[in-house]
Amino acid sequence: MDNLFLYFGIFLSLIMGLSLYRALFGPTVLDRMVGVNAIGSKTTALLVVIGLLYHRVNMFVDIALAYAMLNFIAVLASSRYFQKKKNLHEEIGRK
Amino acid sequence: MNIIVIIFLVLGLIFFTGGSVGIIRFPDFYSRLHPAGKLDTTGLLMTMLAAALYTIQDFSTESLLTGLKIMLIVVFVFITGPTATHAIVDAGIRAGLRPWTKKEKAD
Amino acid sequence: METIVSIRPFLAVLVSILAVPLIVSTRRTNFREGWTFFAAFAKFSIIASMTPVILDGVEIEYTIAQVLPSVAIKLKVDAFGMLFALVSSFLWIVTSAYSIGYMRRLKEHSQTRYFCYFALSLSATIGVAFSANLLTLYLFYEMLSFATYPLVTHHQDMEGRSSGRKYLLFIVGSSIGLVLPAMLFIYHMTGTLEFTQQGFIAGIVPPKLIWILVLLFVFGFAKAAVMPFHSWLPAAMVAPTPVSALLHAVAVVKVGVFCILRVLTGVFGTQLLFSSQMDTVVLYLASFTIIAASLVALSQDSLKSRLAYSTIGQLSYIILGAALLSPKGMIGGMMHIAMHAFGKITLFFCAGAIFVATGTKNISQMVGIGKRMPVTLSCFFIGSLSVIGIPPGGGFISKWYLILGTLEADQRFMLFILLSSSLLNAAYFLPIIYKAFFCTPEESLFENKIDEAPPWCLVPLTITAICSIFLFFYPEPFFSLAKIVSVGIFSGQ
Amino acid sequence: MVDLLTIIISKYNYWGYIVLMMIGLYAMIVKKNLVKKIIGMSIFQTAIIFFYVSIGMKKNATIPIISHGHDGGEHAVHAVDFINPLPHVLMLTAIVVSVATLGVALALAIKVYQQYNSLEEDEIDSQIKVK
Amino acid sequence: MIWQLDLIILTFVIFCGIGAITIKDLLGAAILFGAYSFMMSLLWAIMGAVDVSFTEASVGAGVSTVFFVSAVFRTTRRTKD
Amino acid sequence: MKWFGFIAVFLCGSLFIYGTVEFPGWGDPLSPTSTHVSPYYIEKTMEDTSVPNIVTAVLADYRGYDTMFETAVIFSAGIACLFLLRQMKRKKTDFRLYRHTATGITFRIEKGGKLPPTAKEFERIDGLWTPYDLIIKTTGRFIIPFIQIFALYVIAHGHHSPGGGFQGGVILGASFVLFAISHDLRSALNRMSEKLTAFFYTLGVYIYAGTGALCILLGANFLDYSALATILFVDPVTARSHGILIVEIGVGIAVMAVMVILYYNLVSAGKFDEGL
Amino acid sequence: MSQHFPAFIIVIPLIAAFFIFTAGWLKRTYCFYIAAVALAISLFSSFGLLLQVLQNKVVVYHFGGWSPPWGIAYRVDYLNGIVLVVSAAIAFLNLIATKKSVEKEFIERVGPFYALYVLFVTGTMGIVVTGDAFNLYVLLEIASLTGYALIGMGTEHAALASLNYVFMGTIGASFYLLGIGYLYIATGSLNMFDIASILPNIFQSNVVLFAFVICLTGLFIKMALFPMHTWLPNAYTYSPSPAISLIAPLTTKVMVYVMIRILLSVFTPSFSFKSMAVNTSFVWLAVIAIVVGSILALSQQSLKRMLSYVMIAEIGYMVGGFWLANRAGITGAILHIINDAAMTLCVFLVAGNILYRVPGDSFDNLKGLFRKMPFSMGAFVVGALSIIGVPPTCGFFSKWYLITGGIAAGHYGFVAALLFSSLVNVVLFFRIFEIGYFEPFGDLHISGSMDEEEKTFDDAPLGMLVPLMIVAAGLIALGIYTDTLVTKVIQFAIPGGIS
Amino acid sequence: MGSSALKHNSPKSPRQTRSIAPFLLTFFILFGIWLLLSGRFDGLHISLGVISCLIVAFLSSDLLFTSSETKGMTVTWLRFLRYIPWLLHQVFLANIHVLYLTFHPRMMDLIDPEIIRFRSKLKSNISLLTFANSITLTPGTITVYVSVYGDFQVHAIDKPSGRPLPGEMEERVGRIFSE
Repeated sequence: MDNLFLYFGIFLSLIMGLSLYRALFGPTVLDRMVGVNAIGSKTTALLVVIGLLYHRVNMFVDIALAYAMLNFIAVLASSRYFQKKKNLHEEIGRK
Repeated sequence: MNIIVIIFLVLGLIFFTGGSVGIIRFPDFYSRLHPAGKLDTTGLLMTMLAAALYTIQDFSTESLLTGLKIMLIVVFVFITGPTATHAIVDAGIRAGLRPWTKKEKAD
Repeated sequence: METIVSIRPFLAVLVSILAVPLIVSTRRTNFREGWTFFAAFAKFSIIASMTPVILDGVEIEYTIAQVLPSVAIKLKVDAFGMLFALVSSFLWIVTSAYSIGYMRRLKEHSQTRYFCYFALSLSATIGVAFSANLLTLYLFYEMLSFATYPLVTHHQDMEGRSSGRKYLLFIVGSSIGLVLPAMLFIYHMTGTLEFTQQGFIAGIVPPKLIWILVLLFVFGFAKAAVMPFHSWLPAAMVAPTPVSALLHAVAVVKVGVFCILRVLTGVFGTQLLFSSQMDTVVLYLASFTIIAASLVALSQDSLKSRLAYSTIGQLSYIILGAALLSPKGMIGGMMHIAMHAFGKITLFFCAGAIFVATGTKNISQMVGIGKRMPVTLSCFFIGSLSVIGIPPGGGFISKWYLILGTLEADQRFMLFILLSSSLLNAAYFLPIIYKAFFCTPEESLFENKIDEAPPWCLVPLTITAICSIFLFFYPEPFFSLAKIVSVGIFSGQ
Repeated sequence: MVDLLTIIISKYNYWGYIVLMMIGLYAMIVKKNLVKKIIGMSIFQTAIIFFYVSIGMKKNATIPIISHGHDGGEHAVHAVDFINPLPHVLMLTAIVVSVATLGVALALAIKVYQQYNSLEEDEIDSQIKVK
Repeated sequence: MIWQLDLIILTFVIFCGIGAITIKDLLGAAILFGAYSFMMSLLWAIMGAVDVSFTEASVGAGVSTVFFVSAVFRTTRRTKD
Repeated sequence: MKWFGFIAVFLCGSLFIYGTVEFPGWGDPLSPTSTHVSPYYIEKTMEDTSVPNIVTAVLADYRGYDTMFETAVIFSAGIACLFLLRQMKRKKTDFRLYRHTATGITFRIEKGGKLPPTAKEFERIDGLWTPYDLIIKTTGRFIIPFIQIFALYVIAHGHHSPGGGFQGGVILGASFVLFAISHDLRSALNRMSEKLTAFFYTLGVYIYAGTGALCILLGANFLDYSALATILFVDPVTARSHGILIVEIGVGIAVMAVMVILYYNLVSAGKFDEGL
Repeated sequence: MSQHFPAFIIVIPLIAAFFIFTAGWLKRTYCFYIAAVALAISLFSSFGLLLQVLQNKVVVYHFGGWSPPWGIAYRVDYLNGIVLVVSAAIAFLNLIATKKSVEKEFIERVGPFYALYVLFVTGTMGIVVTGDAFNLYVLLEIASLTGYALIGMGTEHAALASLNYVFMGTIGASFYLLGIGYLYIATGSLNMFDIASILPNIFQSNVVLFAFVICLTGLFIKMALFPMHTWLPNAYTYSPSPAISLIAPLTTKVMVYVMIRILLSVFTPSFSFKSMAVNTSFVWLAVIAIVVGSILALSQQSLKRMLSYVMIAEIGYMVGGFWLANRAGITGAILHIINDAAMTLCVFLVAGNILYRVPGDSFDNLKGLFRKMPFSMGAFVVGALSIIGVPPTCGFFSKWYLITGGIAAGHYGFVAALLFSSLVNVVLFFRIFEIGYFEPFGDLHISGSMDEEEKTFDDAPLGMLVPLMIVAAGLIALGIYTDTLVTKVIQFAIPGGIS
Repeated sequence: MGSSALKHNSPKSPRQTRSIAPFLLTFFILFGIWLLLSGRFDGLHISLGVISCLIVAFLSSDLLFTSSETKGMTVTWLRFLRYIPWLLHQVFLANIHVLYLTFHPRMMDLIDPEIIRFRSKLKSNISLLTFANSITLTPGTITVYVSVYGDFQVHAIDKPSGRPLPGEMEERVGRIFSE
């Protein structure tokens, strides 16, 4: 079973690479945000899987929980940026 | 029990893969959000279910609580995930990013 | 040699430092100068009170602070130091009086500062005179350099600024660049810096290094104005005349010479100098300076510059006297410190008095001035006699001993130098006298009436002139001190 | 071949930290943008934290929280069974420090921007020179 | 110790780091730095440093990205390198 | 410059990699790190402090002094940010914007104009104001209490599971940050004002340092929690455990407050008016 | 209570910092008094500690009651005893001396300022007193963070300078941390003396060598030794004057202390001074630092910037002196830490006083200062003489030891550099004296009168002058009591193996 | 119109006038969560939990519930629970749809993104949120913007996904909150 989880983890992390591709090469910032958000959810899953691999999932679940709660603060903050400064590429001059 | 766990894991994996492949393949930012925002959420649900089931296999109060906590993660993700997705979409609209449509492509 | 511990030397150093806050805090000019006088008298009386003890061949010691292992800031009064201290502290009194007249008459600014730094310089001078080791010597030497800087640049104009720069460059540069490493090297090799009668580095420092060390010291004490390092002195003449008088005829330059003598005898020792033949080197350096300076002096039109170059030459007499390494030469050198001091200060005072009275600085403009300022110019005449070495000027005695010394050391060439230099001295002083008294100016530049400098100026210069003559007849205290020194140094031979 | 693999497995983590550290260092040396530099600084600090955590790693050991009641009752604790906790402790502090530094650095960057209206060092330099 | 996972994530982390310093947009860099922080946290979890991982998770996800974004918000996104 | 930097970094890196040659292998259980000091912690923590989480025990007790300074670092970062950015003197702008909350109409009141009554129907906004986003706001409202309780749980359970003061504090702080993001900075400031925050972060460090000082007053060394046994009415080992809890709470409060103040400062560039 | 002195030194200011911050909300004037009381206690405790050290040799304090290597221990011996007293005294004196100018410069921010101030002192003193390598890092960060903030509030380009300082400082501190990590890998311990006891068995190890190099690199950056000095001049020039007269005397000097501590107590002399080639190259580095620092100082046009470059040269003195690896050299280095701290304080306080009265510190603004502020400039002269190295000020004596060390080690390059730097310092400071002395009074000689003196007199307030005078007097006192210092304290601070 | 819904938009929500009911409710919910999280039932931890819950309830009870929303809470919750399985079912179905799209080789031909606008009948914040999140969760559609009046903008990835809106889901959500 451990091996299964391990392979699952490895596969998951490889999949994470795909999201990372979007985060790294995403043409716009928003694409990067999508990629990072996806990485976040996979990270949560991976944390639990690592807990399973250590047989101490009760310890890791707190981290994952914290992650699930906090992950979206960053996304939220970045999206609020666009609500306040309504432009994708250029910079409006500071008043 | 293990079989169920494995099934869930594999399902989770499929959803995750779908999500990741989706955000690579889809043509524009808005459509990418569809797989990213929720195939991932579902994948997480599956994975967590598997983990929770696996955890409560050797039954005790503690493992039960751990399993419940794992499910709590899912609950939170179900609340925050769509919100995050929505926030990103909102940002995209406000940033003035035009959604990709078939019509444009046809033009 | 007996030694007693007493705080008196420290007091002698300290008294003028203590006067500084008093001088600063008093607003009334009379009180301020009163304090200066008070300090000067106190200093002189403290020093004088030690004289009998020294004359008995006893030394006085006082340790101020132990600053390095085996090296302390320590004062020691011996005959040599005593001689120098006596001269300078006595002349301070006189100069104070003269300063009052000079400064007030010319309405100089910042007189408070002037008197402060004067007092500080004197402290440093006495400190140098009484230093018991090289470190203390260095300490007070530097202190003197910095304390005289504001005096030299008193006028705070561009000329003062540039000469101040020159002054510092030569004095501080050489002391940090040359003396300090030499001193550190000696300390490193020997572990001590205490002056002794016979020197303490013989046998410890390899002979090759002796050469370097001696040269480092001789040039490093740039206040002695040995020839390549002399040019600060004429530059420093921009200072008010009392400063030039006391500091650049007595305190500062004599400190330089004193330091060289002190180091040559107290650190190296005569025997070492002799055996390493450094004496010859120093002799030639000194003689070169003597002749060159005298020649330059001939060409100077500014009175103070001429005096300055004269000073440069005369200082090297003293070094020459010491470097002869003969008892008589040594006595001559020592005596010359005193004799030249009295003579030269008179000359400077006179130059100042002329400036005060007429505003003239250049010799060419002094034609016929003797009729207007007879007292001043008479004193000038006495002073020049002393410097040239003609009786009844005190300088004759020292020169006499110097000549005896050359004979004793069998240095004929030096004899020749001395004599020719005296001729040169005469050549640059006597024409001034001649012009002043016996020529009548073409235009009536000066009205034919007596118009001397104010009494505060006149009296001091008269006193020094009288002293100069007096010393010819009664050189006793200085002579006996010099003798003690000479005996102490050469007793080992 | 096996040896090589062993070496790689036993050392690559340290190499990883070096690579990360160098990325951070490179950013701090070469990049002209102040926020980029701050990011580089954070990466640099993270790399060192990573290094410490790697030190603390122990094979076949579990996380440094003693489980109790799980297997019933207290039993002897063997040091071999637990990952070295000390580096973790140190790195908690280091993370805190890096957050604190990050905060201050960003505050300064904002201040700089308010002053020069730019975050590029070369632009700021030319502004300074003009004045 | 799960070295396979560790190796993969480490590679990603390095890519992420390189990305964060090369992207010509500060907001993007800040966001990528967030991703970097996520993965770092994972890496530490893999190495058994749960407390460190927890801290990095809360800091990276909770505050440090937000700090970056707010700083970028108050300054500019423009960068030349 | 780029290439120079790259080459320098590359050389430096190669040197470092050469330095790793003699490292003990990664995860080697026999390396000096694993055999010298740390075994003591692992084996003795339960006896000494009855705290299963060794990291917490070492953090707050064995090396509690470090942690005190860690808190002080955070504290100084908070003050530093405040000191650097906070604009104490408000620049008087020419106009103020108010929004009538019921209708969404924005009023622009020129200088000298009559300000609206500070009733709750009006709120002050500035030029960057954007309409509220219902979803984000409501989600924020719902999730914040849970984040907070989770944060407190993390602080309280640092003994038994990963976590502790710092992590809990950050999460707690993040919950306020979330509030500020999902609502706006003014309402966050109404909820958690600047002074309150300042009070909290001094309080946090007071708790930590005060515990240590209390130990001195009770006759033990600084931060020797076993001395607390006399006032907590427990045995010294439990006293250590409780002492750890107390200082963790202090750390949590301080960290929370500092994170909040840092965010406030950064996001409003010290003006405390409008943020993300 | 006296057994808790090591804790008091650090903890009292720390707690006071929190109090100050709270008190700042109530009434601004409280801040200063709390800070003063805290630092006074700290000073008192450190003095008490020094006395204890003089009696019992070494004072050890276990925090949390855990003995090292498990807990954190403070260990006060001769080396840090004296540095401690000096830092505490400097912090206290500067606090008193800058009260007025803080009130002027940070009207609204007095509370945070004093809190940061006291925290900075806490950090610095902690660095000095700690016996734990990692604890040192944390304290270092406290000191740095507060330092960044204090500097960042300065004038002109302060924020940028401070940001650069943040970058360099972080690299430095991180390198130090990394070095500690390498040591930890090799030994498994963090306590300095525990490490020292383990290290001899593994001296040949590559890891130890790397730890050594990395630690040193970090410390060099932190102390701004020549090639890594770039952060210092800007940071010090633009920083607010009350802060800089605290930071300048303490930061770099304490880092030199850390270097000495790490190399003597952790790596032990037998490792540090193992290879002559290394020592010599470090001394040459110091020589370059001295020469370059001096030359760069010559080309500066403002007071604080010039002083910063002078400080870079001074750092070269200490580093070079230490790496001479003989008794005289190390004595000189330790002595110079103390002396340089004192004289830096003096000159920067004067710079603060000048800035209090004059709009800027560029040389054009210094004209006529001797007339305007004679007391401050008097103190400046003393400080300058000390930096030049004129007896009996303290600077001379440390230079003395350094040069004798250089001669004893046969390193004449170092000796020459020291002398060169002294000469350059003469030029530097006399240039300022000239400006202050000559500039506006070019023609006063003619029209000068006493009245004008009275009118232009405008020295800093008494509250700023008195501490300055104490510092200036202290420079001379330090010089005079050098031997006491050396024979009673410093000579025991150097391990016996070094001759 | 929706003045009750707008109440929370005001940052100065009337904290002093809040009733005890939401406070208690919050407290108990939080305490339940605490127990779940904690898993320790000794005195110390329970008391810590009580204290923590009190703190959080004090801090945030006005966030979680306002007095207007506490009425009939239990029934709502129960109905909400009944809604979840349906939602999950929908989510699962829709997920499979998107998955199919993702892996379809000619994906570009299948998708046809568009933005759908409609007005919902729902009024309260909570129901709007639930509806919006449900829309977002069911793949193929993402809520782009919701105004407080219930104006929805939804981004749909293809025609079949967007067609059922608002439809059944809105009714179900409305039923939960009895609107």
